[in-house]
Amino acid sequence: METIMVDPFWTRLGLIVGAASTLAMFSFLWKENAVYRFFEHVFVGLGMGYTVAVTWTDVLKPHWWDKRIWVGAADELLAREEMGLWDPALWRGTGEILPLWGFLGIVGMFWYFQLSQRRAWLSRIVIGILMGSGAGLIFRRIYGLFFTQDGQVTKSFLPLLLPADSANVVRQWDLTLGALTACLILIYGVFHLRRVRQGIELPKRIEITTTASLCLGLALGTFLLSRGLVIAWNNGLIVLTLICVLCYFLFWEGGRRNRLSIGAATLGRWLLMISFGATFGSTVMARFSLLINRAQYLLEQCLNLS
Amino acid sequence: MKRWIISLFTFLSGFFYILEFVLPSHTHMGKALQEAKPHVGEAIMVIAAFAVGLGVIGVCRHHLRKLFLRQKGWHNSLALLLSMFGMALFKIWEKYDPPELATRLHDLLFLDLYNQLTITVFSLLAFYVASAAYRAFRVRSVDAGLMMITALVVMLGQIPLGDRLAEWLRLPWTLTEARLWIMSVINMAGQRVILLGAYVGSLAFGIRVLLGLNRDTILEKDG
Amino acid sequence: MTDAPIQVLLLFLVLSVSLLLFIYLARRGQRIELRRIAGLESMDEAVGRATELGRPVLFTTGLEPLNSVTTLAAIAALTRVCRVCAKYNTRLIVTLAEADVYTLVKDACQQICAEEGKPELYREEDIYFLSTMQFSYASGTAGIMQREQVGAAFFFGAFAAESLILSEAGNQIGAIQVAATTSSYQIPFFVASCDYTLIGEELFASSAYLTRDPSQLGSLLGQDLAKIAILILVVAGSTLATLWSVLGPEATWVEALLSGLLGGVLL
Amino acid sequence: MKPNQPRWIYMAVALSVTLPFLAKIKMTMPISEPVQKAFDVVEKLAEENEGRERKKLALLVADWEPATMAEIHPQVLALIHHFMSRQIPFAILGFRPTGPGLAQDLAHSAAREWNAEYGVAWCNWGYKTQMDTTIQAMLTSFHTVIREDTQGTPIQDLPMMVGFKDMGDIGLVAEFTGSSGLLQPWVEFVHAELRTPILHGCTGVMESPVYPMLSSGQIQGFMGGLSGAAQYEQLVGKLGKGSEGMAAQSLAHLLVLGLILAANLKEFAAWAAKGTLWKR
Repeated sequence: METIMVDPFWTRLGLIVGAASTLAMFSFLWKENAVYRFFEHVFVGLGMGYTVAVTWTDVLKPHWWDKRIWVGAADELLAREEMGLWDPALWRGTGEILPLWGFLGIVGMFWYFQLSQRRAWLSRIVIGILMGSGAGLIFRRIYGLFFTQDGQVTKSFLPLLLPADSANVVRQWDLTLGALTACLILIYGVFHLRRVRQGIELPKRIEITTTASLCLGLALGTFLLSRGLVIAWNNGLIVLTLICVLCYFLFWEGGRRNRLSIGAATLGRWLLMISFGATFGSTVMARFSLLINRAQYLLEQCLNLS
Repeated sequence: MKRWIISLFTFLSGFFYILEFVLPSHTHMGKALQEAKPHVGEAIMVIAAFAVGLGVIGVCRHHLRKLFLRQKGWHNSLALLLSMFGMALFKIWEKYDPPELATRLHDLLFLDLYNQLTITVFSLLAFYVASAAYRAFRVRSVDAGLMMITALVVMLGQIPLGDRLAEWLRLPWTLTEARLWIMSVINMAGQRVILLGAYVGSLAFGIRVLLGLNRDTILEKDG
Repeated sequence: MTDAPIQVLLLFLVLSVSLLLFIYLARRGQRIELRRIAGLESMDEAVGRATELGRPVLFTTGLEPLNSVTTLAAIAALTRVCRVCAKYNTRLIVTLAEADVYTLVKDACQQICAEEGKPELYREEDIYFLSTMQFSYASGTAGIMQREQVGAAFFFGAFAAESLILSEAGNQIGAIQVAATTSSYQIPFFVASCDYTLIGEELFASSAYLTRDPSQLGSLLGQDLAKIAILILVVAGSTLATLWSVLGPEATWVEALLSGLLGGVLL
Repeated sequence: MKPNQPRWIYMAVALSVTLPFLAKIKMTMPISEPVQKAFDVVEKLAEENEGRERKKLALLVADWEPATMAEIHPQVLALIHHFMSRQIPFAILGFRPTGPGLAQDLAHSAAREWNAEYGVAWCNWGYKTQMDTTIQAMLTSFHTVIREDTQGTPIQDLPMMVGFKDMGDIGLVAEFTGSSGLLQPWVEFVHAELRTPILHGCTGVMESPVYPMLSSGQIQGFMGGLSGAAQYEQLVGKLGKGSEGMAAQSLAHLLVLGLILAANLKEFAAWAAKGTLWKR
């Protein structure tokens, strides 16, 4: 297939057609008008036409129509095919029509029974075959995605304590530890301030637990450092998020009876919100890149301002 | 009786793939299934390809009726039908070494008209994001607050200006690093659970489909 | 062909059998209680508030046709809203994007109004089939919300980029908005602009809760069991990995346990 | 029937997108780790092909629709330039009807520049339906599924495909898409079985669900949205649409952030005035 030379007439015609359709669609911003509806119908028609044509040329023709006439002995041909020497001429000779071709054609026609009211159930057979094959593959897909050597569940087994010399410890250390200890001190400080300002006497239990947990945290940190171990904060955060968000997505009423699981589920929903914040941020970029492409197209190519 | 035939076909096509996955390949049965898999795969591919005609028939029926009855907007329907058959003709013709004019018209229809139309329709969204940003996005709860703060960091981390801002504020990390940390720690774990939930859901739905345990709304209506 | 290790096949066997067991129990009438789904209470509260203000309620089921699980779950929620509207004598407007969903919803609403003893409340012209084209459907729905000044808006089902247009129109007229979708790309926009959002599988949980369909309830419990199994695996795996990195590579018993956990595919 | 929309916000958006082009600012982005890993995977395949007489193919999976063309085309063009500059032969395959046609157009424009010849440097296997069963069939017997290219010439007659036996001869799968669920089958079937490195390019919307597979190593490289394209263009050294767009992208981001902050501050002020922030 030789590459066609760039012909100025056709490129200019293409740009005019492209610019006209772009401006027609932008008119939708102002008000839904007849021009927009006209181009929207053309848009649907072109899409449908392209899909039908490509489905015929790339799937139905080579895999069904070309295999209808079969020459000579079946096994000899299959052997040739196994060696990867598939030759269209052999397929298109004379001889009896391949039985599989006829059967496939008939089964393929079952789709169109959906249009008739009485025999619509026949089309459910073909839908069943597709849904069944999809459902049958679900076990292999879950194994391939979650339980292989670098699968999602296998790679969620993250060590929470790392030997101090391992390479990427420093990076994790300053990025998350700073944030975490700051939050701890902040919460304790606010808690303490409020109590002093209101002059209320907190029950001894809360007083002890907060101070004890803070001291325990610092003691654990120094002990681990001395043993040449470091807390892997990133892995810890990942495992914590996995557990809390999994708790959030449990629906059985039994799972929500004790306070620990309710707390985990609430924390799970907050951590989920942080991941949706990340999706929100990157989605805004995607929306604008489309408009920026339009600006590039109109300014540089149509009005060649570049 | 109808329901039984449908369930049989669904079960067979699914059980083939389950058996092929479970049986180790050195067993006799496992090897036979493995040999049959490419041909079954090709057959399913062809059957799925036949479905494309359904969409065309539905569209043609609707718009041809609008055309013959001269209902309002029949010219739009005419435009739709013409562009559909024109596009299909040029695309199929392209495979049989067409004259230069046909390739030109195909490129004009596909590359210039169809692509520009589609991009522009979706580029309208940038306007809607902006107007929604001003009029709809409110911090109305803890959830929305957490989400907005993260979105702020992620968006600033995506653009070069973000790093200038980080230097100016003398933050220990650049915003691109903070964005990558949010993306690859908390967002990674959250999306991993969503992915897990989706696959566990499709596992449950798959088992119900294979054993026909689903309440089939369409069939029940005329079943 | 890498054959799957026996542990993974066993896990699949246990999960599948337990799923079928739960469905069988649910069919035999075993009562299955689901946790409180906040979105469902806010649904009733939203309709109540709209009735106080005397403004109609809008429900839309997204882009996908009837064969999608998400649309079926959305229709289950629609039947609940329709019943509450009939009880409070509030006008319900439904906008749809698919013809087959339109026919099903029309019959369902008519039947529910009759069941609630108010057949005259069902108005055929309040159920719109706008267009299968994404943006015509979205701007049509937004226009109707603007014109009818709806008091509450429900966006249940599969949505794509047009979720913005809908939720922004609702915000403009000060309507209470409750959204539920499985497309996790649109959840952030719904969370930012709606009063309450059901996330991903909560839509299916609410559909099972509303329809009490035994196979959905049983399947929900089966999925819960699978998630708890994965949770236990993650906790066990992480502690073993921590032990291994603390005790160093010479602790072979930890390595044996870890590789035994998932059939020799680890680390 | 359109709701009353604020025309001044639309004008602000239009300006924020057009001004940077008139001012001709071309911004360069710092290279982020996923894009660098993508570049290294392709370099590794190039070095591996050096010593081999029969080169391993790269498979360019085109699963995008025209709607997401704006973000995907700069990525694919940068990758095709990289393939052609390192003489890595690549084949185009797609599971969305419009994908292969668009990829063909991109390969043509790049081929003109590197005068690469169809059938030697690249070929187009076209569109196939029903992705998961088709990939399963390709894994066991490749020639049953891929019989001829889009021009109808049988696969064995293409010079780059001579002696191509099965999927093991594919050294890299580069999957580009704007919709969900089209990347997973390549990870679950091809990577799980043959350990083929996988490179992924997608629109900004699809970026966050990719990170679990990136951090677990199932995907070796990743380009997200326009900024991913801009970074890869810098690495390949052919600045194109990705870098040009970054200036406008930055301005647009600031506009959206400003609008969000302004709206919430307005609401916050209203709350301070009458103390009813969340009651409507």
